Amino acid sequence: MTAVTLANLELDLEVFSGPFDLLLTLVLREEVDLLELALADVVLAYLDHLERRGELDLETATEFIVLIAALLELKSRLMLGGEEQELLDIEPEQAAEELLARMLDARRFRAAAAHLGELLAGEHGVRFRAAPPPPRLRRAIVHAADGSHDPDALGAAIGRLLSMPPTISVRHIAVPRVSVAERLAHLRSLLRRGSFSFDEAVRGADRMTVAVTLFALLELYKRGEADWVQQESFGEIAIRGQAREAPVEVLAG
Amino acid sequence: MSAPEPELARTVEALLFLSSDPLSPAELADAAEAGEGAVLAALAVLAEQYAPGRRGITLRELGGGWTLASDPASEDAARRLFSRPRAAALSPAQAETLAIVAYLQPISRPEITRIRGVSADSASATLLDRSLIEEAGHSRFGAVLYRTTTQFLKLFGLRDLDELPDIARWDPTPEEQAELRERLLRAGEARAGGGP
Amino acid sequence: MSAPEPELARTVEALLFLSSDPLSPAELADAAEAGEGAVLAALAVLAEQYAPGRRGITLRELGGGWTLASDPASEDAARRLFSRPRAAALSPAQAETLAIVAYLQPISRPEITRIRGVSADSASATLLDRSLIEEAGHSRFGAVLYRTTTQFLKLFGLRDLDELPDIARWDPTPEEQAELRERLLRAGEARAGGGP
Repeated sequence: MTAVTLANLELDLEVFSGPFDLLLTLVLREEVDLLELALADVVLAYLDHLERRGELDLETATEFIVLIAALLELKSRLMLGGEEQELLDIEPEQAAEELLARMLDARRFRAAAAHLGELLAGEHGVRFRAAPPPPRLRRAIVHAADGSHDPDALGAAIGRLLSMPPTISVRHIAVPRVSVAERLAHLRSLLRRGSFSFDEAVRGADRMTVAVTLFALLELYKRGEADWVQQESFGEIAIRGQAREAPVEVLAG
Repeated sequence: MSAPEPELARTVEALLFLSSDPLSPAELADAAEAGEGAVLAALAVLAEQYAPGRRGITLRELGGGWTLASDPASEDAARRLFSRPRAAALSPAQAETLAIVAYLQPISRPEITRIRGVSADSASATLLDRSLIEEAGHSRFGAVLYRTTTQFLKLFGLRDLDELPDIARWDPTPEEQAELRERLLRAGEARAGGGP
Repeated sequence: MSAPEPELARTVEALLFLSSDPLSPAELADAAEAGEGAVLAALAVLAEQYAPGRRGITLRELGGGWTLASDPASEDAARRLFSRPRAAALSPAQAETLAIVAYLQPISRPEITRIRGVSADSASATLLDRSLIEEAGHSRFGAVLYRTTTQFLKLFGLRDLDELPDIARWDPTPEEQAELRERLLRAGEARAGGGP
């Protein structure tokens, strides 16, 4: 059973040694500080464990990945939170519910994927004709479609193909075309007019500008000039001004 | 449904033969300059003639329309002739990504990644390349959205997306859920109390 | 000629349906693992079923081979079907492949594959089929080279290739000086190699 396998994953980390299940529980009860925990070491320990067992149990591996991803997300939220209570205050039950929701989603779609696999296998041997229409009919198609394609689609495709994988694109940061200072000024001018959503702040902006704007927002938060609320993942981020005296430290990322 | 017109059945058959995409009764009616009722009657006649096991070709309702397909019984001969397998099976990552898109479309790649817990980049690139999914605009954060294609419905033998079973069908029972929840909260305690 | 075998007639019918080119009795016999006499008997049965005027599809003998074709009587309907405006014409894979050929022509298929990071075979076959690209000789390593066609220019409303849009608008790193081909190859290889 998967539970046994994951529970048996023995960890020997700087801030914790014991089985994975225990670590999970302690994290959920806030008895081990997630911020102190090097999740990369947990992953390495898991990989060692797999190597020792000499076989890859996909069920367990998937479960592990889902759990570690959930821990990572909780951790990044804690790191961004900075200030003590508001965001840090995730009840153990709530955290457990989140992890549970993740695991259920993962299970559902794994089952749905298996179902799709069966459907595809059931269609084995069914082939479709892929012959082009006879030339005289093809001419009719051609005639109807002159000028119907947008050349910009080709330029955009080249743009996509020119993009380097993320690791190499660090160069973008070295040669920023958008400065944090500039985005700070932009956000402050919006703040002077009241509250606004992140969408409004980056309307029509390219991806780089969106990223830099987010940095600028974090900076404003750190300085106590702005606060934000996001009700749900991928939901709208509402930003409002905040009158506070002492600047709050943000943990180094 | 109107009485079958042999002439129209022949025209519909020719159109189905020529088109590589499934054709809806409305599209057939437009092209044949006939009423949709008459087209449905013609399709019923053809469905009878192409009933499974009668010919080397079958008539199927797939991907929102009607299409002709080979009878699976001829697969061995087809593989020898074309030396190309029909369609490669999906890897587990591809199948999972496809299932997520099929059930939650339109959905962005970051959301797929969030559900899977691992990157979906390479799986979604392969699915795009095999025309099983396609782009469907952008989310408000600029992420590309994906949806499934007619090709997906065709290859998986589905008339439309409604034919996919309710996702709740695979939910664990309330007891199993309670047990999982319990495990998440109590694993440590059980461990501490229960020996090695 | 042997006595007709219904099973074999169905297999032959399926093979003729799937193949876009005429098939000779010898090819059919090989694929169906049957004798040529039996295949000829099966073809005779099919010729009877597909006699002109009986169906929307006809069986024709062309240059020593057999092929299925749509009945000429349905030609007007077929023309109406194909001349309706088609939405979402190019898949992302096809758009990428076409863009690579348009901007870098002449270019070989292996190079297209290196830039895309995935095989471009099916996309380039479709583009060839739709007369958007064509062969343009061979590279010095013997690979087929591709270029775009006049048809391509017409479809995209371009007078000539100089009218292709300036890619600077979509360039993630416009400050980069290297030649476009070299940059695309580098990016493609980085993607294919995967990150750390």
